[in-house]
Amino acid sequence: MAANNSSLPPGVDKDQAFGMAETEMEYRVELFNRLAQTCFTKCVDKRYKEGELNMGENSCIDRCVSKYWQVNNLIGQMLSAGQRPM
Amino acid sequence: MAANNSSLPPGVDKDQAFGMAETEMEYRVELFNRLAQTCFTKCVDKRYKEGELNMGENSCIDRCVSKYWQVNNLIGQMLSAGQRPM
Amino acid sequence: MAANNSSLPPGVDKDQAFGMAETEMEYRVELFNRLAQTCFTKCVDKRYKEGELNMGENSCIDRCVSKYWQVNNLIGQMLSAGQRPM
Amino acid sequence: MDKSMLAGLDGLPEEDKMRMATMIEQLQLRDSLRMYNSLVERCFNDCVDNFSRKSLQKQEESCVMRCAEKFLKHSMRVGMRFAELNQGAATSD
Amino acid sequence: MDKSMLAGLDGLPEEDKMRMATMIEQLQLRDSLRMYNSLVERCFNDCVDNFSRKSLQKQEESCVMRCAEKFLKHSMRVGMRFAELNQGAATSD
Amino acid sequence: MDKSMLAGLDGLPEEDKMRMATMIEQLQLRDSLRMYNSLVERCFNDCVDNFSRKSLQKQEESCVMRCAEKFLKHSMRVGMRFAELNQGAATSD
Repeated sequence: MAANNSSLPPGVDKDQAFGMAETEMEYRVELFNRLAQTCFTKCVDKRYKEGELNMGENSCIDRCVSKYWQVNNLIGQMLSAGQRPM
Repeated sequence: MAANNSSLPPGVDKDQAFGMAETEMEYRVELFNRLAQTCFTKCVDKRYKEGELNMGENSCIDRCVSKYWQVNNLIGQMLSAGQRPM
Repeated sequence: MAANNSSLPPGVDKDQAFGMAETEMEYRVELFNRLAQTCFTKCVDKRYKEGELNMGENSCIDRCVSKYWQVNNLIGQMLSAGQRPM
Repeated sequence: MDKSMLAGLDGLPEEDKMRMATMIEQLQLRDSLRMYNSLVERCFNDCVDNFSRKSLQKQEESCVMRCAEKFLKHSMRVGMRFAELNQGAATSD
Repeated sequence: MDKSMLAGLDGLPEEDKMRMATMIEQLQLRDSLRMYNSLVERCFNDCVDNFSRKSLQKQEESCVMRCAEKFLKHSMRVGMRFAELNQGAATSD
Repeated sequence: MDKSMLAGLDGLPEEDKMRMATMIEQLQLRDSLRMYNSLVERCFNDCVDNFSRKSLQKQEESCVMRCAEKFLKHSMRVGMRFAELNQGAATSD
């Protein structure tokens, strides 16, 4: 993807590169956390009758993760297509 | 506002000044984000029948921003008046 | 608790120690903030008829803080007991 | 709150202005990624409620698109109003 | 969680204690600005629901003031209880 | 978003890889503490609603335990699915 991945692009110093990498990782962590919180709320019965996830909850979780991922991609495409609206 | 804005106040070194500036900017970003999320929730119809904001939503948004700003100032004044309650 | 608290454990340099201390403090601040927000929501009447907390609210707050603390400990114990599930 | 925080950095050498610019850039990047995450969460929450299938249905997809479009337009409008109020506050200082 | 994290910084030179103090100060400033933001959001949400006008009405204003007052008193009380529990936990260590 | 951000750090000297590893470790520690905080908040919210007593009742305690257990199992499952999707996205690049 990057032509010269053994050296930094000109004008970007090391601290900046580390800062960007950190921001990128924070983004992924936040994506995962929001997805997990959202799917727990949508799929898991709040009465907590038992500590195990039942079959219905498990398949709901799988589908929820899949759909969340698709929504993430959909909005990502929309944002990169319309870079700088106005 | 500051008498000597061409040099830092004594006892504050450069790293501290940058840290304070960063904190201040984070505050403004957070204020904007909370305001935007709140007014979206209060003013925009969740059924999303169309991608455009209609007239009712637009005027609701303008008033919502204005009122949020006033609440922000009101509480800010209250907090600075009663510095260190107790 | 730490045998040699006058020097850093081997392999941990100073920046790392500061980073860990910062993370630890952020954790405590977040714990306090979540507890405060949660107990306000559970105990304080949203109609805000007056600026004072009444007796019922005050005792609710005390019990809420106590119970939140217990839940925090309970889950903490559970997590440290089952370190690395799977 | 205290507008003089930033003012304290005026008149500093070129090197510090560069450092400032980098910091602002990082904050903006971080903020736009957070906005993206919260937009996804909101539109998912408002548009997707049926988990009998694994893939997004057509009407869910179009709901998500309109939700995101509305949110972006909303953000721009709020940004304009916010800037006006900030300016008003600055001149009335 | 692990209380020894902080203990590891005892007995360090003066310079490091200064650095620590600066860090704590920054965290406190950041935290109080966040608290301010969340207080504004909460009181706005609970007190303002009518958008037929642009300016805050008298009863909205007094609702906001009482809300903020209650929240601050609440925070102080929670802070006291929290400190007691922290101390109790420390002595029972 | 831009996967090349991380790629830009490939081929760097050992010293930078160490710095990277430290950064990742710190992020993980911070994230797990946040997860802990949000787990406590959620299970408290869902399980504790009665404040006529100061100490946690038996049925509240068991509700909290099951809630935490469910959440951890949920997180592991989501983590697995998330990793699969991430890999799929990487290979289809």
